[in-house]
Amino acid sequence: MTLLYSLSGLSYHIQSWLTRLLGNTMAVLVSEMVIVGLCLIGFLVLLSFTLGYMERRVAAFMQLRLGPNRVGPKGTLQIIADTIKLLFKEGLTPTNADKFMFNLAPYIMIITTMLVTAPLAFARNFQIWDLNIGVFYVSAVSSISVIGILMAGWSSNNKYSLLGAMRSGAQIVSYELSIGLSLISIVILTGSLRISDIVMSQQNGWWIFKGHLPALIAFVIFIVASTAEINRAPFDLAEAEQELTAGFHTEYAGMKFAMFLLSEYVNLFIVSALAATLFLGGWMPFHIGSWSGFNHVMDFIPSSLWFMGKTFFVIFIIMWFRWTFPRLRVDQLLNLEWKYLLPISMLNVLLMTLVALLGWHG
Amino acid sequence: MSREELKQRLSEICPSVTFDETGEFLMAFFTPDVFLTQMKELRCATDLNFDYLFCMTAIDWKDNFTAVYHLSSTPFRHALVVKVKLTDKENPVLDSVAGIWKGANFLEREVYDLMGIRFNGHPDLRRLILEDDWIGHPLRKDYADENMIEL
Amino acid sequence: MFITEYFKTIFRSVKSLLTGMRLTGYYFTHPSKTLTQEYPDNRKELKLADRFRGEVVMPHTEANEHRCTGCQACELACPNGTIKIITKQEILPDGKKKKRLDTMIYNLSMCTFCNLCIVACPSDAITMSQDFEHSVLDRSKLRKILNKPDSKLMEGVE
Amino acid sequence: MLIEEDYITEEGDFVVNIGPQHPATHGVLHLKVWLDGETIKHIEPHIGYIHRSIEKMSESLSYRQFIYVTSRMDYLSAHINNQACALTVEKAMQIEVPQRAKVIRVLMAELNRLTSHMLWWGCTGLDLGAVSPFFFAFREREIINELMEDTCGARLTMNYMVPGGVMADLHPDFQRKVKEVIAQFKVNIHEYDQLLSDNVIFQERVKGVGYLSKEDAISFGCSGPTARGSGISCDIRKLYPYDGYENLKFDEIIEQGGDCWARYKVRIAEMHQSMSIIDQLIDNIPEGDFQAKTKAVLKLPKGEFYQRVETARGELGVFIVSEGGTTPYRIKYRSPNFSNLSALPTMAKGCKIGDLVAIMSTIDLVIPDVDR
Amino acid sequence: MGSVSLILLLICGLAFAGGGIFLSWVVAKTKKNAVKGEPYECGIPTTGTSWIQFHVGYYLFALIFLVFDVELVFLFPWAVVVTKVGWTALTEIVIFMFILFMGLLYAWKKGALKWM
Repeated sequence: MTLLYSLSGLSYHIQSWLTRLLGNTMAVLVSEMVIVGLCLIGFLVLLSFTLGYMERRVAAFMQLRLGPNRVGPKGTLQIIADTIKLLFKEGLTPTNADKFMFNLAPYIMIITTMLVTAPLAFARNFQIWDLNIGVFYVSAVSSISVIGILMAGWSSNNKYSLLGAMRSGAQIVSYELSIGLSLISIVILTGSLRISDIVMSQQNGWWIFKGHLPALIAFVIFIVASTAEINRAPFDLAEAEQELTAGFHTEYAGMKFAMFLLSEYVNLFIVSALAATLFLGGWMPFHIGSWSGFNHVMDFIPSSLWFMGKTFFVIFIIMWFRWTFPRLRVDQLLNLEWKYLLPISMLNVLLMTLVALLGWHG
Repeated sequence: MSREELKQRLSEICPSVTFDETGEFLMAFFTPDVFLTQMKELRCATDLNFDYLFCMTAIDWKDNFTAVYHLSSTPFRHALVVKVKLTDKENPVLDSVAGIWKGANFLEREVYDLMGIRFNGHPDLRRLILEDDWIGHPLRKDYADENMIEL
Repeated sequence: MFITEYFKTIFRSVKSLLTGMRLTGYYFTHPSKTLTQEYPDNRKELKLADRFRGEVVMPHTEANEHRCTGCQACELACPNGTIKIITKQEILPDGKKKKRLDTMIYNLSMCTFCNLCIVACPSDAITMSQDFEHSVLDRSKLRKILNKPDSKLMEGVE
Repeated sequence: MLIEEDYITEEGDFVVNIGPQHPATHGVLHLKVWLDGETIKHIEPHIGYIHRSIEKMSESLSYRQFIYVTSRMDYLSAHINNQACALTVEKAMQIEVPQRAKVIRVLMAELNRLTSHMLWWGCTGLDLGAVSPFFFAFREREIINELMEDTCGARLTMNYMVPGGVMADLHPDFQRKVKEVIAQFKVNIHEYDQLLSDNVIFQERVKGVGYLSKEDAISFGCSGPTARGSGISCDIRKLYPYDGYENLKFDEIIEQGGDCWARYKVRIAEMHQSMSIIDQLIDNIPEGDFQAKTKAVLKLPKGEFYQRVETARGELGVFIVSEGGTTPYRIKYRSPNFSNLSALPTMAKGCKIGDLVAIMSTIDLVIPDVDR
Repeated sequence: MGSVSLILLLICGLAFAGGGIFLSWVVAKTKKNAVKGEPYECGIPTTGTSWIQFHVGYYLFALIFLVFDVELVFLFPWAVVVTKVGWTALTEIVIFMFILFMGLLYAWKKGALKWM
């Protein structure tokens, strides 16, 4: 009771202090923001835990193994144990490193990741900021992460890191184009860059079904390019364990390393969520034409579940890639982009324009 | 080429050669002074064509070092063991065959490292297996190390 | 033609990638194919081969008798000096002196489990056990004395 | 005449050390790599990190004892190493090995070759970034290892060969289990193709990479799949048969490509050949002794003896110089990996770092065998 | 929530990364020595500096990327209005893309897309 009392007393004191300081409206806004921020951080941490656990389990099942199964029920707490372990690790900085840049890089990674979450539509009417250039915003902000990687690799004063960072620079920069072009092919259909508009336009069918062949091609290209964009196998050349030991984050340890890991998983979630939003209808339930009974049942499932389900489906596909394919070589990686994905996606944009102008996308 | 033909041919190349036929292969004893030219002849002569140096080692006899080259020819499938006796126990020196068989590069470095035979004309004669500042050559019979354990 | 070749390459590549994904997908959906053995939990079911070379042991009968005559054949056969046999002089009832085993020291930390000592033993006094959990916190515990205290040579073994 | 000039470090050269603690070197091998961007200008292998002086050690071990040490050289084909030593002693002492022992030896050696190639396949996938093949490769390997455990008592360093035969008779279940595992493997080997061989990324990674010309392969003294991938016929089982290989029907696999892909194909085809050898023998194990009668203390006559066998990685030669005593006067192991490694700088020159990993995994290096 | 949310997210990111690293700094035992400060190169001391002039191949890609990224920036507003403008928009973009595509082919032919 005393604790409860003191807590409410504390919050009352903070409330009154804020009101005195900022005035009534601003005080409410600030406290609201703190609550939202805490929720967001909690969500992202939970998300990366889930993805970490999921990745290990998926990998294990594909490799005839069981995966983590000791800590907690079915091994679910394993990832938390790992986080605690990382927390107690010494955060070393190499003697000859550029210390400022070295320590700044993890922040850049995390902040970029956080910023990209802004326009995502997690559920019906649930969006942090529904800005009118949502798609463009995502593609612009997400490419900041390459700066974080380059900073990390360059400042470490380690040859593996440098090679990894340079590879990742060329890679992310290149695959950005394909992602942009496949985003554009959906934008042509919707005529809007706003995420909520894109979701609403899929009310009577998802773009992957409505958009005919070009949408399918755009979807495939988007998945492939975004796998490369977030440095995941088979495009994990920046890390390339067998070649560069750990690539750009060779010198990072403890929590700083955890930040890179976390941002990788959150980025995975973001690109999957984007793919789900653009091609698979976001939080829109699955409807089939005039089967109203079926459609009603589908509507009954909450929109957030729809969104999460689709996102995790795409995440699973990307994980499936990782645990099946060998890694590409750096020149093949760039070949794939410049000689295959880019020309095809350019053509695809034209095809999509044709579809849109002929009005086939109904 | 049969063993007799081989003996005949070798005597042409090197008049001073002596043979030992106790083993599985024909063993020919060469002398160190014209060793390199004779080895080149073994490699380059079209009817001999010993292109495959499959084993090279050295033996520390009490009074000399013997370098042993196991040669065979991939087209003709005949084999020969070339032996060279180095009587200078203090500072054994032999010509390098690394220019004839590329694989000899590593093999000679190993022999130099463990047996202490120097090879003249080797492109990169350094210790291969042990550290650069190791003292002595372990495969010699008189090698002694205070940390060595007798079994 | 360049263009057809271009698209053929794409088609072939995608097909080969999908074949691989089908395989991993198959195993993902068939968890019964999992091969993991959960080791410390399956100690009971864990069955090692009869000939598994765990460590050298000297079997004793219930009457605390062993078969080792102290002939040192195993000590000679061992390539690493793992076994050390200390003998003592024993006076037999008929007054004769006879060499007998006093202690057989077996240093597990040096053993390579090559089985040569077992083969060498003329009286089958030692054998390999199936025990494989050898880890100890103190290295000196790996030095074992194989014959039990006050054990005797079995009757009839020479 | 043929040797390239020694590479001299220039100002501003980008020198990267790969190994000794690196995921792709399969042991403690240290490669000093001169880079130009990502392209390899020169490689200098530094070896000796696990040199255990096996040759010096063997000089103080008796002819029964020295066999076990050789398991520790190329630990993935321990049986075949042991077989080589046993054969040398038998050749020197002119021991007649019973027919049953010969067949058991060949069976064991081929099973060992299978496990070795399986591990190699898994590691090749792992090196190129695909983790799953590693686990698929271990599926059958584990069964064969358990089968070895049944008969020999150990899984990896078996020490099953003795001069004059084998140490113990086969386990009663041996034939049944071998047939089971071979039948299973014949089904599962298609998964190898699905997962790696047919995969476009894998093919791109290995085709035309790490070229070793036929002349270079001979000159470097390469052997085994590394040399056969360059088109050289060097299978000791065919050329200088031992232990009854002359009575068996199998093909020597030769590819002309000289690149990683050729070496890969040689090894995959060799697995099929090993299975066919096992098929031929498993139902025809003759009755009889598994060991010839030998004296308790072996003494080799004075002289020099050389015996070669085909291990999973190439030609292993055992060269014993005997003075007539109970221990060898000088012993030399001509290890296949040593010669194959010396060809690595030639193969990798002008390749990318990613290719270096592919080359090393298709040479299938076992570092303890290089260092001895 | 509008553009304020960006500031919120920025602060969130800072707080999260900073909090985590700070917490680790507080709880983790730090013991520095000279060897720990060395860069990791498989246990061998590094030769020379890692901060060297890097091969030009890396920058060629950045240059080509720049060309195409500008294209992308043009395409976004175009894509929004294309259905309203109609066939004119398509013709224009076909010409635009054709020129770019020629650029790509030129770079391809010149070997700029080859990784050095």
